[in-house]
Amino acid sequence: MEIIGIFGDLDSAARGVEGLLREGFTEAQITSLSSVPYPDGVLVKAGQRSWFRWLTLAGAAAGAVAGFTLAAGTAWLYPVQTGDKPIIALYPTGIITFEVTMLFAIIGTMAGMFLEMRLPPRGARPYDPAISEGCIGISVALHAGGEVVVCGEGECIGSIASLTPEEQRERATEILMKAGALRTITEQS
Amino acid sequence: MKRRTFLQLGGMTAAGAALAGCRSGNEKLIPYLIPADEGVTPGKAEYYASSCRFCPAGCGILVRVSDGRAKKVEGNPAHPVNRGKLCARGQAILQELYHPDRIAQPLKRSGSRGSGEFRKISWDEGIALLTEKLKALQQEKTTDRLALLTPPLSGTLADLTDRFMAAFGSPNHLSFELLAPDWLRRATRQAFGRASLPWYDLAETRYLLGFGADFVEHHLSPVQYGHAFGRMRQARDTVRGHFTYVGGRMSLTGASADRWLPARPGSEGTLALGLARLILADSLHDEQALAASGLQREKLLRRLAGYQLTRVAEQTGLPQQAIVEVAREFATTRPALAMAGEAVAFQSNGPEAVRAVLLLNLLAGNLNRPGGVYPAGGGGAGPENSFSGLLSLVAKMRADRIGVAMIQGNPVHAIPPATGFQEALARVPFIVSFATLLDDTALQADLILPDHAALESWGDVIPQGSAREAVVGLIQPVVTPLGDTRQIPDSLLATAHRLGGGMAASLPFQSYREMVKGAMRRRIAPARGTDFETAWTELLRQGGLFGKIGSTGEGFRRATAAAWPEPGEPRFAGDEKEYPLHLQVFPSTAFYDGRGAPLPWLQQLPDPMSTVVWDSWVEINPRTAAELGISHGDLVEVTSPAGSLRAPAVIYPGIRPDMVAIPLGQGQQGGGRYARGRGANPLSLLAMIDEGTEPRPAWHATRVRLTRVSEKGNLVTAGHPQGSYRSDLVGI
Amino acid sequence: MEKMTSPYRWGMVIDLDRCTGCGACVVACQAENNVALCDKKEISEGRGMQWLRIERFWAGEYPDVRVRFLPVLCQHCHDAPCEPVCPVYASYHNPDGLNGQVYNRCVGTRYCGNNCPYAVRVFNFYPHTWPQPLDSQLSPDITVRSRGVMEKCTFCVQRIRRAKEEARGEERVIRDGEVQPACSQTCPSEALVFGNLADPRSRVSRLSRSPRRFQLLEHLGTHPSVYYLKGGGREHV
Amino acid sequence: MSDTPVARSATQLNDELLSSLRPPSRRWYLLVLFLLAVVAWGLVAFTWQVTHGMYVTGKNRPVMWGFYITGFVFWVGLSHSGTMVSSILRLSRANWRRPILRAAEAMTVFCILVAGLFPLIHLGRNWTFFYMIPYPNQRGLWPNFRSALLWDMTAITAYIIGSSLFLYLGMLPDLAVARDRSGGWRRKLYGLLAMGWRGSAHEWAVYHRASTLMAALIIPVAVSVHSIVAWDFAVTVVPGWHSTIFPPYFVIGAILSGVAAVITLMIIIRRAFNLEAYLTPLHFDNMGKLLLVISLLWSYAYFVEVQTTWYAHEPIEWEVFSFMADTYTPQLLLMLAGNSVVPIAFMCFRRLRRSISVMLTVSLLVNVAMFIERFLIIVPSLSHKNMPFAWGSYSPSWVEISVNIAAVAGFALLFVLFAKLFPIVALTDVRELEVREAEVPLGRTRLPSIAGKE
Repeated sequence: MEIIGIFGDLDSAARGVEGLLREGFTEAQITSLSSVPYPDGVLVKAGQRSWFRWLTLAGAAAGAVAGFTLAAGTAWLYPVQTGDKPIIALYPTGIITFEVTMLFAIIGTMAGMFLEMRLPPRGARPYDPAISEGCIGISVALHAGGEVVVCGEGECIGSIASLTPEEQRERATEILMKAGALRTITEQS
Repeated sequence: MKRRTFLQLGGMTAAGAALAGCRSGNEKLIPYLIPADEGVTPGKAEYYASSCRFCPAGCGILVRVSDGRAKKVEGNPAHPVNRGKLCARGQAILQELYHPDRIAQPLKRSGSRGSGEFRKISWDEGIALLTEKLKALQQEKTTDRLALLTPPLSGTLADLTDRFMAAFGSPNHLSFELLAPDWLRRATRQAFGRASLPWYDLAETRYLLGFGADFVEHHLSPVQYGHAFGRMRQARDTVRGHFTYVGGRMSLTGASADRWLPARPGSEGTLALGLARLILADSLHDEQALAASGLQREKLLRRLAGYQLTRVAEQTGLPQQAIVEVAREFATTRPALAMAGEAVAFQSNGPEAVRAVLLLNLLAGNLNRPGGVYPAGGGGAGPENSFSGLLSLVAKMRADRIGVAMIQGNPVHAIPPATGFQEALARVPFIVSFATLLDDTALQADLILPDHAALESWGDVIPQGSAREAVVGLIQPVVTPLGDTRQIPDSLLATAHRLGGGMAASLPFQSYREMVKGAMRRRIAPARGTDFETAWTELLRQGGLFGKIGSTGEGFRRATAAAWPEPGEPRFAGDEKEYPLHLQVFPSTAFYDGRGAPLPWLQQLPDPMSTVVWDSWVEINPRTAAELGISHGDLVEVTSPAGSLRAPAVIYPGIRPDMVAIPLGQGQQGGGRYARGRGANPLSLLAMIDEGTEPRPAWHATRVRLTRVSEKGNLVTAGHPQGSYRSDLVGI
Repeated sequence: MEKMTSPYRWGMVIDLDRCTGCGACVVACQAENNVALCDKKEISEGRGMQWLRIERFWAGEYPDVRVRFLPVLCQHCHDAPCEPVCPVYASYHNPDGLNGQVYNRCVGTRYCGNNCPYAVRVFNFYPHTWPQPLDSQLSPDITVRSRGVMEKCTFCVQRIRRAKEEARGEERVIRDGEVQPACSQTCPSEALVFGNLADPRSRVSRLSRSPRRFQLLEHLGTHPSVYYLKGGGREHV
Repeated sequence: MSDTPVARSATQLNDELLSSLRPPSRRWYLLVLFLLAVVAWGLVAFTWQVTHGMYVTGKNRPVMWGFYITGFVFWVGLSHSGTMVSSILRLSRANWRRPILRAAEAMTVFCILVAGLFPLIHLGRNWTFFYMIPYPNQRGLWPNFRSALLWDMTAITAYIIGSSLFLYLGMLPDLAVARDRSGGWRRKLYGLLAMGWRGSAHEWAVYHRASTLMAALIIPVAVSVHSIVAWDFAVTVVPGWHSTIFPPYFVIGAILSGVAAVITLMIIIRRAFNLEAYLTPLHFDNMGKLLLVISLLWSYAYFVEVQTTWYAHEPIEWEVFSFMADTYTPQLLLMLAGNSVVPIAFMCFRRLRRSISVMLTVSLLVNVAMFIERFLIIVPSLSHKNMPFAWGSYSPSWVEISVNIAAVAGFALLFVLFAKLFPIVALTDVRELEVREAEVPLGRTRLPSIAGKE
């Protein structure tokens, strides 16, 4: 269950985030939606390590293999003498290998990026077109509820986690509105 | 891996072959699908021996025939004349056979002469028409009003025509050809007492001194001498034959020379005698040879007193140094050989000049010696001045004393108009042509009885001046005739039979084939009496009768009665002021005297010297061109006292600045789609020269004027004009 | 990857001292290989189709002029620049050292034509036809090339193939002089000699060792199968 | 909707920058029609060639390549605009790049698409082009990867895909904006392409890493593409082609024409969509400097090539050069003026760099000169190859000229359509900058504060 508060300006949005954190919501639950990127920490901290570059690498590797097979493999399967060049010639094979490597690396990057962004999403997610007009959304992913206070990963989930999702929603809404949200949207589920 | 590789390659090439099949239509593929006609093995090629009659050399050919179609003409390795080699023209006779514009059946003129309007008629009508005309002559008891014009004939055809004319009762059989070597026959008789063409042992000689003898293009026997030339150069381990060429224009032959002496036109004879004098003066001559022919050095020197170096150098326009060197080289390099060619013979002083050149052979003592001069086999006596024959016939035609003219070949195009032949012919009431294409002569004809192509014909040729031993080449049909045509002898036979009476009696042959066979039977009768048929098949298989008849014993020796050669000052038509340039019309490698022009392969063959294709051209020395403001490819007008023509200019470093040269053969009104209206015919420029009493075929004795018309000469050369001077870039 | 081996390495020696430039070889080639007829326009555009040309060079000034003839045909280079540049293997090297051209693979990039330093590759810019009955002369052994493909001298590969079949039938190798391309077969002065360079005793091998021998554009390192023998003129007497 | 300053300025920015997406005017339709007509004419010419044969071109022996390959090299060169400009600038964090990113990247894609057509057009048997595509086939052979043409094919394919993805990547956030502001089929289209982008902090973080990486990846590809095009010539034994400096020389040439083309484009877009506020003289000034540098590099490379030829004086090489200099003197001079003298002379002056008209003239001149340069590299060398007897010459036929003109029209058409369909100015990048440059009070004044790093 997710709730988004739409803010008209940066400061109020930031206030909203702080309010939520004070209430006991965690950084991990909160993220910002904006049509322009803000440096990390201006609103929320999304600074976790990114892994999609590994796909770039994987793509490159696959490309290298594919390229080499294409150039050298086919020449080897169907050896035709041309101009006293070796059947598997070093430079041409290298060139083809390079090109295919780069191609696959690029494709790998794109694929990896979308995978890591988890785009396209499964099912509809709450959103407000106003975000494109410069408004800022603060989204809170609510707890399933009924949890006891747990500490882990450096921070403790506040007592808020023990409330029912419905109460969590009310709290969050209240905080966001107080911080100056124009309105809030809740995931219909 | 290896085997696999091979298979793949096999696959590829096989693909190519398969495509070959379907691409070239039914030739290959279809016969496999449909049961082949008997005697035709699909795709399998047969070779048939025959002879080339394109020029008098009479080379032996093998024709590759596949699926009943002639595919390629190659030289006959067994033939002593050309030893399996063949020139460009000889190979192109295929296109005479398959020419798209061939006359497929007899034609009767329906429009005015030259209009080219003809009506198709049957052979019956054709022969009937001819016989009717001839009968008319017979009835009027004016059988001498029949004229027969042919190129010089040999073998059975000569026999047949002689009989025909004799039986009919007309003396007017003219065998004339612009390039016929009559002049040489005559000179040899006068100098060496035998009316036989010389056969030069080029291959064995060590020093060749050529006076305009263009044996690579056309002189006597191009293939034979081309082959000999190759051997002269490089067939002997330590010896490389040296070649000096004398002539105002560097011909294709001259291009192969080590030294070029661009002597002033008409001065060649003087040069020859000048050389003779130098040789005798330094007594470098062959004493025995001189003695044998009853000559003394002193007497000769006295006779040659007029030819001291300074005068010769002045007349020929050559540096004294060069003359002296050549004299010494020629005399000291034995065996040495001197050849005279058309460029010399067709001057006003031609006959004397030629004899002067032959004299050099005498001094070098190379008569009947290896590397020297022998009497050519077979030829024997032949016409020595058919030119005067031509003129008298022209006179007769002018005087309306010719009623019927039967013409083989294309004289209307290949005879200089200055002789008056063309107008005179126009006065002949009935002209019969045997042309295979609507050539210039056929266009003037009233009746056309189309001849077979060479590859459809029977016959025999006795090569003229092509071999030392006598050779009889056989011509046999290699394909079934394409159209409803007949070869000339059969037409004549048919006519004779229809005329009946004496004619039929004198020519009692069913067909020309039978006649040829009979002639051969007589020839080999002494050799072997038994079973002629097998011998005949064998002869057909090998292409003729070779080396069986040895050359008739005695060789050349000086004719004691011979008049001493005194080549006087050459005379030229046209005043030097008005016409500053000498004109040389030369037979081009491709077209010979014009008979090559209808064949696309030859039109497309870049002229070896000018690399021009599909056209005529005028060769001009760069200096002269610069003076006249003419550049490569400009359209120029050449004017002579006799006429004028226009052709593109070719800047030609290998020609005297006071000369221009134009190739023969183009400028035909007819001759099929490939020749029609292409280029210009330089013969129209030639003027007549009377030397003393008798007129002479002085085709190189006309002066011309040159003017630039425009830059649009539409000249096409295979070679890049500038690139042709950059041999440095390819390092040759 | 081992190379394909063959008892033959076809080659030619052209003796420039024998060559008279008569042009017999040019017509022979055209007759043998179904080389298209090209009209004046076509040739004027530099689109002539002849596989073999005789180059004529002028040297010197009148009266010391010399002419040099240089018959140029496909040099069948061992290290042929035209082969590797073909994207579709239409131009390839066959086991006999011939520089093969597979017409039906050719897509017509004309890259080979550019990269041939001898400019002996001709391209079918025009669709070529033979008016009846001239087409009767077309040889059934060779494809008639369609427009848009590259073609060139093949050393008369069809003759070589025929000779090979005969030789195979008799279980022997082809004898020296047994197979000849049309050009050398007809050359009157025997300036063109064809044979097996792999056989040191063949006439062509012996001639190729002549002190007069040189190769065209040797500095490019194409290693042609065609050797020329210097000739023409006083300097070689 | 909201009355906060940020929001207002954002909306207004969106309105202005997405103005190009508004329903097309009559002028736009006329333009498209005109371009379509030209392209159609090109198709007619090409069909004529396919049905008649290569003889309708000016090509011959020895000049077997002509205007088509010239066009090919030229367009490949142009295609270096986007990738080079945008990715180099992206990596070098030059903020002024932002408004022109999109145009440049789109241009790259369309140029390379056009370029890719030429090798196919110039085939003798175009209908068998697929022989060159590597796939298991009945013909029993794969293409020959030892041929530079196959390198071309691979490289260009890679470049087409790569640059398209690069373009798409750059557009992703803008597409989201466009989605939110449009309706109907456009909304569907943008929604689909935006992939449900919400601009969450996480998405942005990944997005930035990805685009930096892509920029880094696309550059070597771009360089390799034009090096390979250069190798088409450099690996041959043709005098004047066989030269080691060709790859770098070609790449520099490519960037030169690319930069010039971007400038031209900036000017046009600026006019067409009245974006004067966003494409300021500052941008032209910077592009001018870039042009100056590249032009200097080009001059250097050209000088090196010529002077080595001149000094070594290898006969045939020199023959080719002097032939080119003699036969094509005016073209040669125009090329030198357009690629070297004029750009260097003019781009030295700030005032000229900031004058739109000057920039337009210079940038156009540069590309005319670049086309000539390609021509002068290809044709003279072929005209005077090693065998002087077989020298020739070349002049393009109406078919070749038509096809080349149609190529320009085709490119323009693609671009015009693109501009109508997609945000032609990198909206987000611009707004990001605006946001970053939010003015903060300092004492009695307000100063722009550039917040954070990129």
